[in-house]
Amino acid sequence: MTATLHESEEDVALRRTVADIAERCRSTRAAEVDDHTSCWGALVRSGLTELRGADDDGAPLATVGQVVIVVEEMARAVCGAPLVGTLLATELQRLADVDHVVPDEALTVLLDQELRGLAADDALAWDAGVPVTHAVGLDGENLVVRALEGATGSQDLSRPVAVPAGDAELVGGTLDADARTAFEAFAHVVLAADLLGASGAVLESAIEYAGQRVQFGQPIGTFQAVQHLCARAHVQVEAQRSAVLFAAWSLDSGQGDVVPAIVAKAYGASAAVEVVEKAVQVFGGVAITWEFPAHRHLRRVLLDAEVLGNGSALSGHLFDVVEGRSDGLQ
Amino acid sequence: MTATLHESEEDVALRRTVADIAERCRSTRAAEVDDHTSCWGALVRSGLTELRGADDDGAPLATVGQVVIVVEEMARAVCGAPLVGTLLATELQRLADVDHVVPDEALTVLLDQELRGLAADDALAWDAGVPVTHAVGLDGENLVVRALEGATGSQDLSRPVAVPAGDAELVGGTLDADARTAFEAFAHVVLAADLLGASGAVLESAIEYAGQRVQFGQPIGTFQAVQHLCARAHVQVEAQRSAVLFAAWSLDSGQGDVVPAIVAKAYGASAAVEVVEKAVQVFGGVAITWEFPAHRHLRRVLLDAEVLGNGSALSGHLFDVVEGRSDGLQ
Amino acid sequence: MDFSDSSEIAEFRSGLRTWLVDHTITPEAEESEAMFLKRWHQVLFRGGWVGLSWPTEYGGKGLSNAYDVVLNEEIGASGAPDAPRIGYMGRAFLQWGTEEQRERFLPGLLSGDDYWCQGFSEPNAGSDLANLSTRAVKDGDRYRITGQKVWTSYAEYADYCILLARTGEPGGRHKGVSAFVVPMKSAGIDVRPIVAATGESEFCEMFFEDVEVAEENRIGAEGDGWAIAMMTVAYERGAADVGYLSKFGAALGELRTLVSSDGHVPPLARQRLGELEVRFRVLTEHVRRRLTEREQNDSLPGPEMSVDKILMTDVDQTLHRAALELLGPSVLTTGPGSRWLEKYIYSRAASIYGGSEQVQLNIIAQRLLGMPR
Amino acid sequence: MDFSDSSEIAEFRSGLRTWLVDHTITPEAEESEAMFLKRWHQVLFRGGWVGLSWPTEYGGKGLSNAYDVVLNEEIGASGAPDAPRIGYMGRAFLQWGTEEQRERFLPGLLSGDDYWCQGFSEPNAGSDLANLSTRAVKDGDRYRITGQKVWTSYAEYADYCILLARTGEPGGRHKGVSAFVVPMKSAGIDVRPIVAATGESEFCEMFFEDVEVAEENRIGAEGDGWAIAMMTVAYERGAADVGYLSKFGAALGELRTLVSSDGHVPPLARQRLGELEVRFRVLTEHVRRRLTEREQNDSLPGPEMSVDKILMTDVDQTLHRAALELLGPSVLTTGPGSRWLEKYIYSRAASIYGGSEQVQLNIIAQRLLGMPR
Repeated sequence: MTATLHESEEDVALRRTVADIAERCRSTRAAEVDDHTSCWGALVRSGLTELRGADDDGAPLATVGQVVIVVEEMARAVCGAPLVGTLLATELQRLADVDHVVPDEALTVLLDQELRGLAADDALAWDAGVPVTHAVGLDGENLVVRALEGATGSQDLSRPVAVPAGDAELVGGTLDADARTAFEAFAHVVLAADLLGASGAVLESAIEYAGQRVQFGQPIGTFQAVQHLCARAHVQVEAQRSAVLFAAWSLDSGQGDVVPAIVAKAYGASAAVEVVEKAVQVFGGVAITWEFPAHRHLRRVLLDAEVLGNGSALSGHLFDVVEGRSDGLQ
Repeated sequence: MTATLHESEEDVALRRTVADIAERCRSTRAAEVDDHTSCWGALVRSGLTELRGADDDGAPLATVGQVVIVVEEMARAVCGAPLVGTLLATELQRLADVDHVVPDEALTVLLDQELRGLAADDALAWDAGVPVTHAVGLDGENLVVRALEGATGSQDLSRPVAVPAGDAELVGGTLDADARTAFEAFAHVVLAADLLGASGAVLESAIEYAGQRVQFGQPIGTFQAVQHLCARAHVQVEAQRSAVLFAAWSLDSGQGDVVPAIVAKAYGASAAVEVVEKAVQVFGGVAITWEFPAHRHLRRVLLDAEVLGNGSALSGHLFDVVEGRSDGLQ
Repeated sequence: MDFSDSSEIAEFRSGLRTWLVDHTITPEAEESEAMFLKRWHQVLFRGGWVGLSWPTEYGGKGLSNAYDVVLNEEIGASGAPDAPRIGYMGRAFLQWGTEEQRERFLPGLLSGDDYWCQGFSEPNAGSDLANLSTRAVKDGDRYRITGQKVWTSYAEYADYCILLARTGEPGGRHKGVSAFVVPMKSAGIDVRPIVAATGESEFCEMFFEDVEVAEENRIGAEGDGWAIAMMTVAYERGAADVGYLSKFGAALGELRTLVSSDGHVPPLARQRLGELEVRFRVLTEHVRRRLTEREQNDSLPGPEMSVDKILMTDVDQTLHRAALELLGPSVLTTGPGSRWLEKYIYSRAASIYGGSEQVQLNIIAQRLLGMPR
Repeated sequence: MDFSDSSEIAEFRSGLRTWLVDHTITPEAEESEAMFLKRWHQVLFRGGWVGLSWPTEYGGKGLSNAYDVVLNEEIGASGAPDAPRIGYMGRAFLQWGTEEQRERFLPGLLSGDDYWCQGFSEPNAGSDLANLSTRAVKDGDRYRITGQKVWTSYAEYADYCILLARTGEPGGRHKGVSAFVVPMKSAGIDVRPIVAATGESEFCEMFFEDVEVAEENRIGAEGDGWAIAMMTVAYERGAADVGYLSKFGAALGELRTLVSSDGHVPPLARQRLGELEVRFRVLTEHVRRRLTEREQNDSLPGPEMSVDKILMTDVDQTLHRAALELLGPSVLTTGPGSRWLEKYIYSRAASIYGGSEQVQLNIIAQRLLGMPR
């Protein structure tokens, strides 16, 4: 299901390109193997991993609105290609005004153990699937890069985490408070788009399933209880979509208001989990099997929800921002 | 609906007596007039206002289990006779080992402005309907009594509050920490019984209404959405009942465990409000009229929920008790 | 994607904000809620803030819908009374009315000089509106209307009523329903206020006994009533269209001020208020998206508005329940007239009026998601 | 009203508590969950703690149901593995079985030497169990059983299966369903483990191809199967009957310890844990009431157990969702095998197995509240 707001022809084409890559990911993936190298290759070939690279003026090559389209579509397939990590790492370098620290490679970000923010020491690299080998982090105001050990898996099956191996190397760029706020706002919107894609897709397939699965002599989708479960979940998906679109527009329009980004992530963090839980309820027993993809969506949204602050933490943070007790930085 | 646990013949008779008084309250009360003096008279004649008076050994005349029966049945009619206030004030005097400070009269308790606990100064008297003229409170460990000004109404339409007029007079009794804990435990159970009665009765009448009200060519009670709304509310009523019965039994069996009382009030404070809200939804528009009694139940449970700590406050308190950080006193 | 032209909107916003500081009114002694809101409507109109998105030829400003959201937001932030909710009535005339009807009724509707009420619901036609039984019988160049309506807000103050009545066969469900403009001073109308559970009497019952209405007061053709009703209720499900964004924004702001008045906000209250802020802002952003879509597609609101109604009700009920808990028993131990309790009780009605929550969820499941009946 | 004889219960409780300190076991390397639970069952049996409320003539202790709750509570508080859940199978033999069946099967069931599984659900008979299509065809003094079962816990380790099959007409719904004891080593049974979403393989599919079962292995008469199934699922809806009180109690205790490990509990965590404590204790108290009622009335569990299932599921899901939030991302960033995530995922199944939440609510509305169909 695409956004009902008009998209430009360019955006429609972009969405179609990404949806094709995601569809190949979905249809070729065996349950046991989580190999997304071919998805990564397709994303690279389409230039989608470079969306937040800097043009000659330091401006990003693509808008946040376009990033949202790409991230949402790939998340619908719960693809494990390290797209989000790379987009965040690229944005970080752009904001710090440094060139690609590891040219032509997948990258990701270094976060503290609680995933609350960028870090350098005692850190782990999130979204560190193949072919990620390095991660970018922050030591005070200084951008650093660290090589990674092999990924150790995570409960988001397609997005392993990895532990840094080498020392942190300074790369010459710095991030002041404003730039850090800008990075967090961008990251919140990207995560919110990931939550939207992963939860929206599983709901759609649950609704389809409800139209086919027969119990008590009729499709379970005819029961009002099942209809209302799906309807409530749909409301939560639409609200997520509105929040993501608005936050992306806010960043792109350059008003520098970070509140919509915090709102999108805070809302998505709780709404997406509830949506997937409802979809699981509609699927019934099959959703509790490893083979069936529902639990991959569930694991994805559970971990996404925690990255850079869960719904609870961000809600409290938002209160401080609104009350003027904080400048938007967490 | 009576408890499904066996009640003794004596208890069954008690419940029937009270249910008759409550039924007269319900059937004779005009919407505009909240005069419960005849209910009060009937309660006095049946000896039900004296249930927690002391016998020769200082033991209460009736068990907490019996008090629960009486309070629940009267709450079903949202009766405004000052029964609960009198029961609490009587228990307070019994625990402080003093004779009736105001013989043969209705009484109530003095609480601080936030209704969190017994008080003497800057206090108000809750459940101060006619014919209450005095209220008992606590100044440190000392029991005091104060005369009241006329009641000023409250949003629980049948239970006005009143402001003390005269000075606080010492009545000679004291309450140590243990006795105060015992009082609060008793009060929590009584309030939980009030919440149970007020919420359970309105749910039953909503279920009955759903069987009669026709929309879309059939009784609304045939719609699964309405059935499930009622079913969930019924679960909350049954759970309230279990918690109240268990807490009453715990106090009566003399094990001195105050935890079940806190649990019953903490659960009832949130569950009862949700039950009445669901009943209001089933009634639809009629429930939003003054004439129809649903809002009286809603107002009753909203205020009950706050007396001596709402669900949120008591849940936090329970954690401390369970962690051994508190002796059960709030 | 653009939600609005930001620089022009920003200018509008700051102008409105300044204006509101000087023009917000408070109720006078003995002034009814209805008359207070009518007076506020007139003040807003004189300031040039009413009919922002209406066509200029009928006295509007011809601006995009986004301006209505800004109006809602700023009114809410300033703590002023609710924005007037006339958009959907105007839309009925623009869509179905004759040119003569538009010229006759729109100016008074826009200026707030005429007060309008809505005669849709009946005792046996609540969520099931198609069950309505009020009859309009043709008699020459007029109709004779007989029946009973209920839940009509402020009917006692109204100058006109948009009334649904059956011109077709009894029991015809959605077919044969027509819409009329009925002057409330017509002979045969009996209005009886219903005291609401809040203690206020916003709602009324209306009894129509052989009320004569001229044929030119019919909106659209015979049988167009159902489409007019559906468009109207779809509008009523939108938080900006009924001015509720401003209502919620004002309530949330006031609540935040009350809770943090001593400079210290306890952690649980901070958390709760933050969560309310998230929900309220998501609703606001969703409304902006809807209005942008409506404008891009040049379309009338449809079944998608049931999504908006669920979101709006959720904010309404969560906000006002939380308010009671955050403000503590003081709002319950006062005598008659506790504003926060009234708002809470009214929020419970939000999942009942305009189609119950159950009906909204049916619409979403069956009409938006295509689930089988 | 009495929930129990407090002094005897107290003595029992303290004896059990002491015993648990010395006897709690931990899994051995490579030991499957099923075999670990079987070993724990046997340890408990040797300690004299299994079959507390079973009749003494079949090896039980003949005590009141309240003792089962205490067993659950103390096992939970000690952090030991779940209490064995055999009560409902024993009850099926006591109620419908022959004397010979009781003597043959109950000792091994009680001691834990025999491991039993349950063949109820089928691919097209989940919540709608009456749609089952596995056939049992009489052939002299035996039956030949053909069909497919699914969601059978630990079938690969089981010695016996209680199996539902249709002896009456196909499509006969509740009629013509019979129950059998099928030795799992019988020819024609194919068991295939299903890997669950947790990564564990607790569930299995079972394929029956012309499996011969002696007539004396039928429980009750032909057609009694539905009543046996309904009694069984009613038991499975009770938190003490399935040993979940102990599971939840242990999880809550562990969670409390983890969150307060550094001596400081943040206000939001304190609040959340307090609310979980309230819900868990209400469930425990509700279970004690149910078991007391069941004993007072000498009755089998019936539709009222759907209330218990809803309460149990609520605790399960609320507790394990809260655990993920309270424990933070560390339980998600670990590699394979995150115990808290597994418990959370399994809690999502709680509103599906044993009759989905929707079915439980239907039962409550129609059978307990008498709402019209």
